[in-house]
Amino acid sequence: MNKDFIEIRWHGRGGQGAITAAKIVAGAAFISGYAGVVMAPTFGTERRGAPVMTSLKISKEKIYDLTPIETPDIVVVLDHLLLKEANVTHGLKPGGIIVLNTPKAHESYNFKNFRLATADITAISVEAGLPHGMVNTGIIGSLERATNLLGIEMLIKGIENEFRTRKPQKNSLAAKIAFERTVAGD
Amino acid sequence: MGTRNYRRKTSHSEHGPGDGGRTGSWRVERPVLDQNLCIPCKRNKEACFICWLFCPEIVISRTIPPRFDLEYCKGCGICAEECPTKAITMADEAKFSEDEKDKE
Amino acid sequence: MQAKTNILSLPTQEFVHPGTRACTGCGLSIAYRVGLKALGKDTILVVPPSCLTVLQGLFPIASTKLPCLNVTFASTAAAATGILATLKTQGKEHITVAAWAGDGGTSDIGLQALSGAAERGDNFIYFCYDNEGYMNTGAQRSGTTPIGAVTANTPFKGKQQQKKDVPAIMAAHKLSYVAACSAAYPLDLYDKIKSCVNLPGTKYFHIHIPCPPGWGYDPRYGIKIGRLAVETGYYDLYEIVNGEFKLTAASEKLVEKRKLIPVREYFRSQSRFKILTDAQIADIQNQIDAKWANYYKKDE
Amino acid sequence: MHIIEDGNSAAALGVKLCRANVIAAYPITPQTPLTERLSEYVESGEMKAEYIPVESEHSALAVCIAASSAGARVFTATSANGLLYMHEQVQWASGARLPIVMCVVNRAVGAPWNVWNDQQDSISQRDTGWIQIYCADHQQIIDTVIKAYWLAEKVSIPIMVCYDGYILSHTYMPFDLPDQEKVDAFLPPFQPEYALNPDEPANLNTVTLPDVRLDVQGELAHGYMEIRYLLQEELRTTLKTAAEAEKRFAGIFGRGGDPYIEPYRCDDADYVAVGLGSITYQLRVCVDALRKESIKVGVMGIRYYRPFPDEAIANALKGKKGVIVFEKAISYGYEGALMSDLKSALYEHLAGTGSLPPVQNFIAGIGGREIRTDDLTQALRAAIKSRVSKEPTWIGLKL
Repeated sequence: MNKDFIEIRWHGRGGQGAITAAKIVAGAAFISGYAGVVMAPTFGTERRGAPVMTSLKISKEKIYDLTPIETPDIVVVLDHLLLKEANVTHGLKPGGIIVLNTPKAHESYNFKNFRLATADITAISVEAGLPHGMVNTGIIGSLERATNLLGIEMLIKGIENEFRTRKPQKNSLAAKIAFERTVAGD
Repeated sequence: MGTRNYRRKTSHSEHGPGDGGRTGSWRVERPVLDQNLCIPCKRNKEACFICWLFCPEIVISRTIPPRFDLEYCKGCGICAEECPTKAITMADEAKFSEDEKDKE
Repeated sequence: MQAKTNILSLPTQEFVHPGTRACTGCGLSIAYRVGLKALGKDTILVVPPSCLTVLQGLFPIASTKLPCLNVTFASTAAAATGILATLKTQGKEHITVAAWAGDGGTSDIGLQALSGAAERGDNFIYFCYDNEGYMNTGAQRSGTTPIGAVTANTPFKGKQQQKKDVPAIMAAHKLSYVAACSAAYPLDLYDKIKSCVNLPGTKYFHIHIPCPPGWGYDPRYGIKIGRLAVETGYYDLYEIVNGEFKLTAASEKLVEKRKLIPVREYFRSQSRFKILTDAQIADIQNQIDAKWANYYKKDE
Repeated sequence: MHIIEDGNSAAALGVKLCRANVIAAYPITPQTPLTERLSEYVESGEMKAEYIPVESEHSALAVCIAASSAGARVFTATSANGLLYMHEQVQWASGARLPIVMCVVNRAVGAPWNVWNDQQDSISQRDTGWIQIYCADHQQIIDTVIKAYWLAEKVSIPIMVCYDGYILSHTYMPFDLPDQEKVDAFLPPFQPEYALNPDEPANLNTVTLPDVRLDVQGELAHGYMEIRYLLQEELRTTLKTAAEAEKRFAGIFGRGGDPYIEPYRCDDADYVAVGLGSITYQLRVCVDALRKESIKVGVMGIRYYRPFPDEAIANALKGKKGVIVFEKAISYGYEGALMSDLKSALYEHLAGTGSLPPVQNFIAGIGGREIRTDDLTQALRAAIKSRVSKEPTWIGLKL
């Protein structure tokens, strides 16, 4: 992976907080020295529960191209059921990374040419004390485990800052546990 | 003479009388007061002033006797119609000579 | 309750200059003149295009001695809101904001903005001067033109529809104050304005305005005709204070008298009603009688 | 301090920093997050202002017109059909010479309904006597809002700050949030020439005659034509005042430059792409790609569309082998409005000099049709190679 310019596509459902998760990663990236950070949700009418996508581009230089990501380096999937509804690997670069929230075992998936990282974020988040279904902070821990991109400390700080008025400790705990438990393949 | 130095860039009006010009010229009849019938005149004290109240043009003074500002009076005749003692009558404007008109 | 104002106690200070462009015998001139006396110096006016625009004068001369913002036809009440908002930020809430719009500017094109402001409860007084048509553009029908009136665009058959009851629409906004007034009863208008200035939210005034060219009568009879509208029970003077309906002035007295002048007299005083047939007049008379029977019943 | 927020937040933060007194808005996608933000600032007490949730866009601008006439610094924002619904008020605001700042979050207009980006809404308001400034990123949005208040109040002309819906309004990117103290130093409180007040009564926007007329002091006052002429004259001189605003801003904030145009790799370029808004930044990517193919091309973003910086544009394009205009709007029945304006500027300043460049026109992204960067590069490459068409060419059309 070219670490000067990284494209991450997030797949979630309306109301699941994929935008917030992408925003936290964007913030951490900017502080880490990525001058160019652009995060763009799918444009249009957002409806709770419907599949949504968010693009996150991270670059060492200012980004002038705001068009949606066509060939992501990484895709983050907040709900394993989306695998049936959306072509999450569309355009994913060969050797690209899939970060997947799933209760199923890592071995039960077979993505040729891609590297898969899985964790049961839904369960982990409940364990961390978050309401059921709140997975957007936990998944950040998995992303970091799979990519080694920004360092978990930086992301934890970002989470606690974003959620400073809404259970910052529980949210960061979810990310920490997810970071520990994520199963990442080669 | 132009208006370049006029102080406003917008339509910014300041108030003053006679925006419509000397509206007295609109008149075809003019009000004439008979002080012998006019209530405040007869009593020589503030009273009635119905003509003052209903004058649309604010050309009747609230005085004894009430006076008509013929510069602006349009001659609608409401004062004559509303006067409870018929002290005001409307007289054909043509009866008044040009000289007399200029004096007003 | 404050003492009723009479002619002698009515303030002598005038806020309108003589020599306006209003038509000879204009009923609006009377209502406006007395209305401004009640509002007083600390007032900012808002006016959409209407006869009042002409009455107020052409640039650079104004007939009105109060500050006034001329606004687009549909935006009167919203503009009042804007001035109010500014006065709030300036700490000048003692200044009254008063909108004066015609019946077209109120009942037709301005209704949305008025409803919006009333729903928000913006604290200003809205005056609809109702000469029952687009008189400034040559007397076309409006939402408040009465049934049977010939106008420039109902030229032969007369208007076929009922007059829109704007005060009732405004009362449905649960305003603190709604009043129906007439240019023929200026002191009633004066007292009503004085009584509501300190009430909260939007206050709505509907003022019946005789119009010599639009209604077709000799200018000298303007007050008589305005009075006839009330004394026939055709147009009622009332106020609705916090939801409480009450007839006022001459209309209140009619309840005591239990006697109305036949509405035919009102219709026959104006050429715009010339096409009304006896049967139509009888029909309208029945409606008036039914309305008043209701008033009498409430009085018992 | 740098923050990462969406474009609507950048605009809202700018308005807050400018200490607007009265805000009125009606919701329309994609403007809504901007005005929601402002209502949060006002309700939480972070911002001392009156927020009026009006019942229509027509009323939104009515509130601003009246509030501004009474001396308040005002703000509103809208998009698409909301702007079209305002149109009467838009004309009124400039005729009344009120320094209103309005964000136009550019969106396609109906029919048919479409909530996505193009610029037909603001372009269709070109001739309303407003200043129109287009932004290409969030830094420009927040900085332009701040500069706009200073400029609008200096010249008594309202300003539309335009930025692309979704592409900028809903996209997050980092930008510098100016310090309040610096903004206060840049932008003094609004001091109107006249504000409605009972101690100095004036009747504003009264009927004004075709000819001049004496006022109550016996001085000759303008007719309607003089008032309208002055709007035109002062819009033209606004170009100079805009340069002053830019210099002043740069002095305090350390950023800014040419206020009218934003050239990129234009100096040695044979060909220059021209546009308004975010597409001009996207074109930088195309230019970089073509430069690698040794094609000498640059891109020039036009910041001020009205007043039109004709001279600056003509000077920048003088002697080029070709100019290619990319637009997200069209003057139906002819060509892109910017295309026509640009051609007339070139004709005015360069006709007969032998350095008048040929001009071509592309229409792109109508109704939010994705403008793929590769397609844009390809269009540019084709236009450089030879004249594509006499008529405007629509990029990505799937007929």
